[in-house]
Amino acid sequence: MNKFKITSDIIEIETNKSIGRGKAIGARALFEGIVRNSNEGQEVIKLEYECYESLAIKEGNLILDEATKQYALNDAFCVHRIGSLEIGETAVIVITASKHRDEAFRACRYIIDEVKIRVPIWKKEHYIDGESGWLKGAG
Amino acid sequence: MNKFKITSDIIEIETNKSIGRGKAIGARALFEGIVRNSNEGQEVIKLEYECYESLAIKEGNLILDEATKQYALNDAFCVHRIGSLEIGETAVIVITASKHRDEAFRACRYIIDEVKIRVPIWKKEHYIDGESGWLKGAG
Amino acid sequence: MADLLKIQVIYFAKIRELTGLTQETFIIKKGFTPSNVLGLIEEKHCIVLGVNFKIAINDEFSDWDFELRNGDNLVFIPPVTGG
Amino acid sequence: MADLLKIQVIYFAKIRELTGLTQETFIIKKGFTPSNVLGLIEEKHCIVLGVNFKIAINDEFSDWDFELRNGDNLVFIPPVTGG
Repeated sequence: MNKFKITSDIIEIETNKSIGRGKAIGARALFEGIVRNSNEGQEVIKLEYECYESLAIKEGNLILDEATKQYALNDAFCVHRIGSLEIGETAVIVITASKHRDEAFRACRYIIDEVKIRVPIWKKEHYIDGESGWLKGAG
Repeated sequence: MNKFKITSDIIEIETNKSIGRGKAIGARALFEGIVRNSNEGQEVIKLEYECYESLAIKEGNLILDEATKQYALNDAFCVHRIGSLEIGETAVIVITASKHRDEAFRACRYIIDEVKIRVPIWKKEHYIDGESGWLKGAG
Repeated sequence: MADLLKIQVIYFAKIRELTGLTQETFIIKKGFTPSNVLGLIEEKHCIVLGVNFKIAINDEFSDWDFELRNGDNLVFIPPVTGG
Repeated sequence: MADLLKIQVIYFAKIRELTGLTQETFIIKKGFTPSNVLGLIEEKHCIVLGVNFKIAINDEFSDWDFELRNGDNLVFIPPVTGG
């Protein structure tokens, strides 16, 4: 079951609407990370994401499995975009589905938090002044 | 700004995809409450929602305003369906948008939690044995 | 007539089913509160409703001891179960 | 040749830009660790990379003091910034 995906295509919520369907599901939480126009005071014009794909998929699926067990989820899914992204485009989507809302919310948060510190994907920002830089990350 | 809506139509995520768009937005959280096939051990075949609409809209918008201030949101939205719903159909959607994910998640949770205790909407469950009942609620 | 008031009570959910009505007009004495009106409803329809309600008057949350005025719209709000 | 090993190093993000390469082959001595290889890279490309990396060997997280084997694929993973 490979629920963690890497894509260079535009991510649309619609294409993922079949995730988390099932008669026992009462709650679905969805998180979208979006490219915004500023970071730490600098005006961003676009972003590039680069990925160590084989390990990213392995680690991403591990995170989804952890969340599924920990929060008794019916379904969990994550897709991360790579390549060049414009302001307003979706970089990552997480979807969780469970019987009750508490689990769906907490699992969704767990997944995006872990993805952001464990999955080998790197962001390079391009600024309005022509400069660009790889972000430093929390590490 | 009337961002809290009551509808008797099927709720589709797609029809609400314009919510929470804006160049400064970096995170969008979405919650869906869905009709599931069981509650407290009884098999549910459908649900009916009834609503005191004028007060529901007033109270719903108050909750969205509270969340917007408290979590510095760029956008907040909620739609609740009424009438007869089948298993698997969406009863309520909450969408929040903000600069960072922490605010979007916390606000989304705040809104659905408050809607479920403050907005005058009532759920009647129809069970497989032909019985039905108004749920008692937390009060 | 000076100390008689006409109010409208609107019924939802379980109360609507118990009374069999969506709304009902009551002529009440000046000084009557929602608490008094609930007593009238229980008496008239031979039902027991309890006190597990919030009160709304003219689409605003209000109190059990609010003194009703002529033309007021009164709603007894059962514990909500939306979402 | 018995105590020489051939390994592949794959570069991402900032290291890729600093070396100007997506991957590079190194012939190393038996007993060499990722830590030793990082030293070779810094020397060869005249760059300073620091130690703020995680290590992956053959697509598994590993350690700085892991003893490399012939044919291993080694990645120095900068702090991730996805999402």
